[in-house]
Amino acid sequence: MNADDALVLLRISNLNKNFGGLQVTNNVSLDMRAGVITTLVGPNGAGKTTLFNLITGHLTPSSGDILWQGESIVGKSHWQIARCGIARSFQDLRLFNHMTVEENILTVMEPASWIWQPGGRAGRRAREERAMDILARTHLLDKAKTRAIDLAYAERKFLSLARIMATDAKMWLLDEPASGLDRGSYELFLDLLRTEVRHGVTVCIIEHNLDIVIGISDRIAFLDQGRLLADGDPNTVLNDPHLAAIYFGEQAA
Amino acid sequence: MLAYLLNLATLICINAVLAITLNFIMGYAGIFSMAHAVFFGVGAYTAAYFALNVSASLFLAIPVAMVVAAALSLVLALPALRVRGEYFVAASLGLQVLGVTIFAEWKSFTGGLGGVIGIPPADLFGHAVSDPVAFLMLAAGCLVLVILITNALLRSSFGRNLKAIRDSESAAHAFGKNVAVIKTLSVVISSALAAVAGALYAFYLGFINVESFMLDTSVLLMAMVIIGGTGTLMGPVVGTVLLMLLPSLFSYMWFLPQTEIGAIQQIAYGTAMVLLMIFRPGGLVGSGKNGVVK
Amino acid sequence: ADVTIGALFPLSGPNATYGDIFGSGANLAAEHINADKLIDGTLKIQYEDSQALPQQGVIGMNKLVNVSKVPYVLSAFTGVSKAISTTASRSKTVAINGGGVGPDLADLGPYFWNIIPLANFEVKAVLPYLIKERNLKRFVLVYVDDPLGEGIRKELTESLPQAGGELIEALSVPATAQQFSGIAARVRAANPDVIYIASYGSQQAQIVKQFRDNGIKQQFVSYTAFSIPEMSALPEAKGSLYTTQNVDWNSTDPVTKRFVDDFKKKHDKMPTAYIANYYNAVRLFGLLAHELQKKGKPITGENLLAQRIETKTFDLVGGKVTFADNGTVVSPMQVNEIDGAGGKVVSVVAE
Amino acid sequence: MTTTVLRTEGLVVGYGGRPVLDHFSFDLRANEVLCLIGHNGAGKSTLLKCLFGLVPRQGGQVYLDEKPLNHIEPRRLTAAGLSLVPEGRGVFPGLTVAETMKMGLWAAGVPKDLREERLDWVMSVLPALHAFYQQRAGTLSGGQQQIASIGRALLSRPRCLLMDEPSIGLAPKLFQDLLQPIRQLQRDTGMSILLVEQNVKEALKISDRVVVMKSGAIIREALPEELADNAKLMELY
Amino acid sequence: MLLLQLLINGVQVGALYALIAVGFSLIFGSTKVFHFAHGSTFTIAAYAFYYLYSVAQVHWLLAVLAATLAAVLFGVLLDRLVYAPIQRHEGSFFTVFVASLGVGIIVQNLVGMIFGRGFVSVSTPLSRSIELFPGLYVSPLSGIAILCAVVFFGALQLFLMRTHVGMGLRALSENPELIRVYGLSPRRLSTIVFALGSLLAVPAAILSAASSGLNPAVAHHVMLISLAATIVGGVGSLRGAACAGLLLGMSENLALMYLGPQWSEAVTFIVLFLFIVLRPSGFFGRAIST
Ligand SMILES: Nc1ncnc2c1ncn2[C@@H]1O[C@H](COP(=O)(O)OP(=O)(O)OP(=O)(O)O)[C@@H](O)[C@H]1O
Ligand SMILES: Nc1ncnc2c1ncn2[C@@H]1O[C@H](COP(=O)(O)OP(=O)(O)OP(=O)(O)O)[C@@H](O)[C@H]1O
Ligand SMILES: CC(C)C[C@H](N)C(=O)O
Ligand SMILES: [Mg+2]
Ligand SMILES: [Mg+2]
Repeated sequence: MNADDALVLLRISNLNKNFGGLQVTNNVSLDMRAGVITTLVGPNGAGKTTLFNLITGHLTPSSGDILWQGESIVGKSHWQIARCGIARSFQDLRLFNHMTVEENILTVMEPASWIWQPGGRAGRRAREERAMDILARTHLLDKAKTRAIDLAYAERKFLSLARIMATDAKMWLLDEPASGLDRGSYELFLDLLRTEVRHGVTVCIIEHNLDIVIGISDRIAFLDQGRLLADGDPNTVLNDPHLAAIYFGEQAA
Repeated sequence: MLAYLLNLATLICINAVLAITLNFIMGYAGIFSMAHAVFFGVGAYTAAYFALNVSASLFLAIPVAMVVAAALSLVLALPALRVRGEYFVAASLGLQVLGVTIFAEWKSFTGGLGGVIGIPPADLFGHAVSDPVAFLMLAAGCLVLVILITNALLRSSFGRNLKAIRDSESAAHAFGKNVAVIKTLSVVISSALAAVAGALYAFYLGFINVESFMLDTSVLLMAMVIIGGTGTLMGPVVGTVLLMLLPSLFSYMWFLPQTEIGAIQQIAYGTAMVLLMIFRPGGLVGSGKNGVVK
Repeated sequence: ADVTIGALFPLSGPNATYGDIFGSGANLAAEHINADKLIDGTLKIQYEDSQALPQQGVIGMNKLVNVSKVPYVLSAFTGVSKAISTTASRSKTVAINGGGVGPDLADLGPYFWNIIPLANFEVKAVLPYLIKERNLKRFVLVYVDDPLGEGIRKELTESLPQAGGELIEALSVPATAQQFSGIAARVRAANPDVIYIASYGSQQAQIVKQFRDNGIKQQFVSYTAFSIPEMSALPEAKGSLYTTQNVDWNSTDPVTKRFVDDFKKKHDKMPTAYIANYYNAVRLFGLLAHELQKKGKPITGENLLAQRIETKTFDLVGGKVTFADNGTVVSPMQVNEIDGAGGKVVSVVAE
Repeated sequence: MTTTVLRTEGLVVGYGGRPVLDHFSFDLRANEVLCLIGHNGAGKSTLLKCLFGLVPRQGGQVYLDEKPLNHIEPRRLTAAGLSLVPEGRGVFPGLTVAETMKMGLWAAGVPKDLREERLDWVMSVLPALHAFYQQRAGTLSGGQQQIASIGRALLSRPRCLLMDEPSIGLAPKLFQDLLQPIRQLQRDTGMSILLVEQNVKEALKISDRVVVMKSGAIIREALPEELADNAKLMELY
Repeated sequence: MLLLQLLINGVQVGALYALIAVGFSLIFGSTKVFHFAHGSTFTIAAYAFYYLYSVAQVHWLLAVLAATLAAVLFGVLLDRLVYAPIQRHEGSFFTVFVASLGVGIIVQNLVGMIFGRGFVSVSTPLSRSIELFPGLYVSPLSGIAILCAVVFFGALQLFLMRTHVGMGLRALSENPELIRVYGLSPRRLSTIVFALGSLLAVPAAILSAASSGLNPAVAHHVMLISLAATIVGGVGSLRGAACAGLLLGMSENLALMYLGPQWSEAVTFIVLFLFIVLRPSGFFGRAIST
C-alpha cells in the first residue's frame, strides 16, 4: 500500500489505557490510511473494542495521542468526534429500536442538534432520496416503515451498516459487523463494503470469522493483551506461526 | 348544566395541554418527569403576578410565563443530562417536592397555601375574557396551537433526534448528536408550553394556590399520558378526557353518599389505572403492545 | 318555589368535625325559618365539601355559583374564605363566614361578610388576662402555615409588645404535619412561659399531645378552634385556655332561648359559639330574604347586600347584632379553660 | 433402535403473526452431537428457546426421554439435566464471573460437595476463564462474556446441552480449543449436544449428524462427511 | 442541648426511614418494579395494627402478627395479581409504575373510607418521653425503633449473605429472562422479595402508628422517603439505603435547628437532588449515568 504520509487519515500514537491495574491498551501506534480496509484481529479481550472506544471518545486514553487528519481528537466528546467524520457500529448494534428503518437512516443524516436542519426543503428532499437509495442497496427498501426492533437478525445487521453509510463519515469503525450472518448474507455484506471503499471510505473492522478476514482485508493489525503484535499484509500476518498459535489455530490460510 | 359542561370542557383543554407537553418529553425523549406540575405552577403564578401588577393582556402574560418557566426548566434539564430512567424519576420527584415547598413558602409571590386571589380576567385585544364560552374558545385555541406546535416539532428532524436519544443515547452520541442540547431543548419547550396551561388556569379560576401544583397533579398528568398512550399523538388527549370525565360521572350517581364521592372517584381512577395497565399496557391509543421505552 | 343557599364546609378530611358542628347550627336555623314560614318557599342548604382547603373551596364555590346559582354561601376557614372571595365579588354572591378568624377577612370586599369576631378580638381578649393576671409574659407561638396561622402571627407580633409581653419565637408547621417532636425540642429550648397554638382540627390535638409527651409543661393557649369535643376530651389538653365569643346562653331573649332550647333538645348538649354563628348566618339570610320578598325584589346577592346595609341591626342569637360597614361584627369575648369536665369560663372581656 | 433424548412432533411456535416453526418434527438422540445449520431467521434459535421453555409453543408436542412434556419449564428441564447456552450474552453484567459460576452451581442443583470439583473441571476446559474470573461480567469483552456463558452451562455436567451459536465473538483458536474437550466430555458421559452454528466448518468436525433448516422446516438431514466439501454446502445455502 | 435532642430525634426517625427504605430498595433493586405501593403496604400494616390494638383491643403481639400477615399478603398478592401479568407482556418500567400508583390511590381511599380520612393514633405509654438528662427527653419508642432497625437489617443481611438468594436477586434485577435460562424461577424469587420487602415495612408502620399517628395519606411520605433513600444510597445497595434512610432522618431533624418543619421534606429532596446531579451512583452504588 501507499506509504505516503499525506494519506494517513487517522494516526494513533503510543496509546495507553488501563482499567485499574489492567493495561488494556499498551503503547499502540497505528496508522489508518485512506481507502484501505484494515482488519483488527486478536484473541478475546485483546483490546480491540477498547481501541474503538478510545478513538470515538467513549473512553479517554490514559496517555498517548490520536490524530485525525493531523489534529488531535483526544479529549473531545464523542459527538464532536463523530462530526469530524468517524462513524462506528457497535458489537451489540444499538439501533434506534422504536424508530422505523427510514427514520433510523434519516436521523443520522441530519447534522444539527437544534430544531432546524440546514438546507431547507430542498435539503430534506435530497436526504430522503439518498436514504431510499441506501435502503435499496442494503435490501431494506421494503422494510422502510418497519420498526427496527421488528426486523430479523440479519436485517438488523444490515440496518446497522446502512446507518453508517448514511453518514458522511470518511472513516468507519465496524465491530464484528458480520458475526452470526450466514454465508449468503455475509457475502452480500462484504460486497457492499467493498463498493463503499472503492468510493472512498476508509474502514477498520474487527472480525473473528477468518473467511471474512481473508475475504476483505487489505491489511491486518494483530492485537494481543493490548499490544500491537503485527501490522501488515494479510498473508504475512496470517502465516505467522506465532500468531497462529495464539489465535488462528490450525486453519490459518 | 351548560355552565357545568363549559367548566369541564375548559378544564379538559387546560389539562390536555399539560398532558401533551408532558408526553412530548416522556414519550419522545424518554424523560419521565414527575415535576410537570411545577412548571404548570410557575406559569400560573407568573401570569397571575404579571396580571396583578403589570397587565392582564394575554399577549404579554403568556409569553412572560413561558419565558420564566423555560428558564427555570433548566434546573430539570440538569439531572436529565446526568441520569436516565428511574433515577431521573427520583430527581424530578425531588424537584416537585422542592417546587411545592417554594410555592408554599414564598408568600410574597405565591401567597402560600392561601394563594393568589383576585386575579383579573384575561385581556384579549382590550376585551376581558370572562364569559365562560369565550374562555372555552380561548382554551381550545391554545390547545390546538400546542398540538400543532408539538406535532410539527415531532415530525421534524428534532423529533427524530429525540426518539434516537430515547432508544439509544450512546448511539445517538456516536452519530454526532449533541445529546445535552437536544435534551435541554426538549425540556425547555415542554415546560414553556406547560406554562401556557398555567397562565390559562390562573386567568380562568381567578385564584391559584399551591394545592393545584402538587405531586398529585404530576401523577395525574402522567397517568393521563400513559393511559392514553405514551408516544402517540392523540393518546394524551384521550387520556385527559377519560380521566376528567370519570370523576364527573360519579357526581351524578345520586345514591352515593356526598362525603364519599371524592374517595369513590379516586378509587375508580386507581382501578382504571391498574386494569388498563394490565390489559392495555400500551395505552388506549397505543399499539396494544407496550409502545416504547426500554 | 324553593330557595337554596350554599355552604362550603369541610365534610371530609381531618377537619370534618368542624363541618358537622357548623352544619348543626345552619340546619337548625333553616328548620326554624321553614317552620316560621319566614320566607316564601322552603329554604334549602346545598352543602359542598371544601375539606378546609382553598382549592377545593374554589371548586365547590364555582359549582354553587355557576351551576346551582345560589345567592348566598356559608363559608368557613380563613384560607377557603379568602380563596372564594374573588368569585363571590365577581358573581355578586354573598359569602358569609362564621368560623374563619384571620384578620384580613375583614377586607375582602362588600360581598364578603363576617358574622364572627376576627382574631384581633381573640388575641386582645386573652393577652391582658395572661400577662396581668397570670403573669405569663414570654410567648412562643406555634402556628399552622396557612392564612389563619399567618394572621394570628401578625396579630400577636403587633399586640404582644403593647400588652407588655414578648414573642420570643414563632414556629410554623405545615398544614399537613402530624409529627411534632422536633418542634417540641425547639419550644423547650426557647423555654417560654406560655405557648400559643394557632392551628385547628386533629393537628392541634396532636400538637398538644406530643408536646406533653415530649416534656413540655407550660401553659397552652389558643382561640375558638379549641372549642371542639376532641379537645375537651383530650387528657393532655387539660388546663389549656382559649378564647371564644361571649354568648349568654341563659339569656331570656326569645331568639337565643329558642335556639338554645331546641339545640339542647336535639343534640342533648350545650351549643357553642360556632353553632350560634352559623345559626345566625342562616337566620340573617332569612331576615333579609323576608324583607326582599316583602318588597317584591328578587333574592340576589346584590339585593341582599343592599338590604343588609339598609337594615343594619338584626335580632340574632346572643342579642342585637350590628354590622360595621366593612361587613364585620363585634362581640364581647371570654377566656375558657379546659378542665376535663364541661369547661369553665375564667374571664369575660367586654368590647 | 437408538433412544431419543428430545423429540418434537408437529411443533408450532411463533411470536404472533405467521408461526416461525410450523409443524416441526425432529429428534435429538442419546449420545450424539447434532449440528443444526440454516439461514438467518430459519428458526434455529426459536427451536432451542422453545425446547428449553423460554418461548411458549402454540401446538405440537415435545418429548423428553419419550415422555411428553406438558409444561415446559426451564427450571424442571434444568433439574432433568438439560442446559442451554443462549444466543447473545448469557451473563449478568453486574455479577462477577465468580458469582455467576456460584449462582450457576446453585441454580443447577449441584450438591455442595461436588461444587468445588465441578468448578475446577470447567476451568480446565476453559482455561481462559482464569484471566478474568474476578471481573464483573459487564466489563468483559464480547468474547470473554461468551466464554463465561459457556462455562456456566457446563457446570451441571448436563446430559443434554443446547448451544446457540457459541462461536459468535470467539477467537477461532479458542473455539477450536473449546470443541475438543466438549466432544471428549460428550463421549465420556454419553451426553447429547444440539449445536446451532454458522461456523459450519468447525462445527461439522465434531458432529455426528447434521440437520439443515430453512424457513422453519428441515430441508436436509445428513452425515457430516456428506457436507464436508464446500460445494455441497453452498448448494444448500 | 437542642442539637443533641434533635440528633436523637433524628436517629429515631432515621431508623424508621431506614427500615422502610430497605424494604423498597430490596424490591426495586431486584425486580426493578417501581413499587410505589410500598407506601400502601405500610398503611395497611399500620391500620391493621391500629384497628386490632386500639379499637378491637386484642393483645399487642397478636396485633403485630396480624399486621405482618396483612402486609406480606398484600405485597405478595400485588406482585402476583398485578405486576406479574403486566410483566408477562413485557410492560415497560413505567407501565408497572402507573399500575402501582393506581394501587396506592385505591388503598389510600379505601382506608380513608373504612377508618376515616382523619388522623388516628395508637396511644401507648411507650410514647411518653423520659427525661434522660435534664432537658434531654427520649421516648422508649426511640429505643425500640433503633433496636428494630438493627435487628431486622442484620437478619436481612445474614439471610442474603448466607443463602444464594442474594445473588439470585441481583441477577434478577439485571435480566429476569436469563434467570430462567439458568434454571431458576424469576417468579419465585420475586415472591420472596416482595414478602421480605413488605415484612420490613411492618415494624416501621407499627412504631409510626404509636409515635406520630396515622392518616390514610401517610403512604405518600413513606414512599418519597423510600425512594430518596434508595437513590441516595445507590440502587441495589441495601447498606446504602439503610445509611441513606438514617441520613435523611437526621438531616430532616437537624434542619429544624435553623428552619421550620415545612422545610423538612424539601431538605430531604435537596439532598437527593444534589446526589443525583453530583454523584448519581449514590453512596455505594455503581455509576449508572447514561
Ligand atoms: N470497564 C472495564 N473495567 C475493567 N476491565 C475492562 C473494562 N472494559 C474492558 N475491560 C477489559 O479490557 C480487555 C479488553 O476488552 P475489549 O472489549 O477491548 O476486548 P476485545 O478485543 O474487543 O475482545 P472480544 O473479541 O472478545 O470482543 C478485556 O480483558 C476486558 O475484560
Ligand atoms: N422476539 C421475537 N418477536 C418477533 N419475531 C421474532 C422474535 N424472535 C425471532 N423472531 C423472528 O422469528 C424468525 C426466526 O428467528 P430465529 O431467531 O429463530 O432465527 P435463527 O435461525 O436463530 O437465525 P439466526 O441465524 O439469525 O440466529 C425470524 O424471522 C425472526 O424475525
Ligand atoms: C373553623 C376554624 C377552625 C377556622 C379557623 N379559625 C380559620 O380561620 O381558618
Ligand atoms: Mg470486542
Ligand atoms: Mg439464532
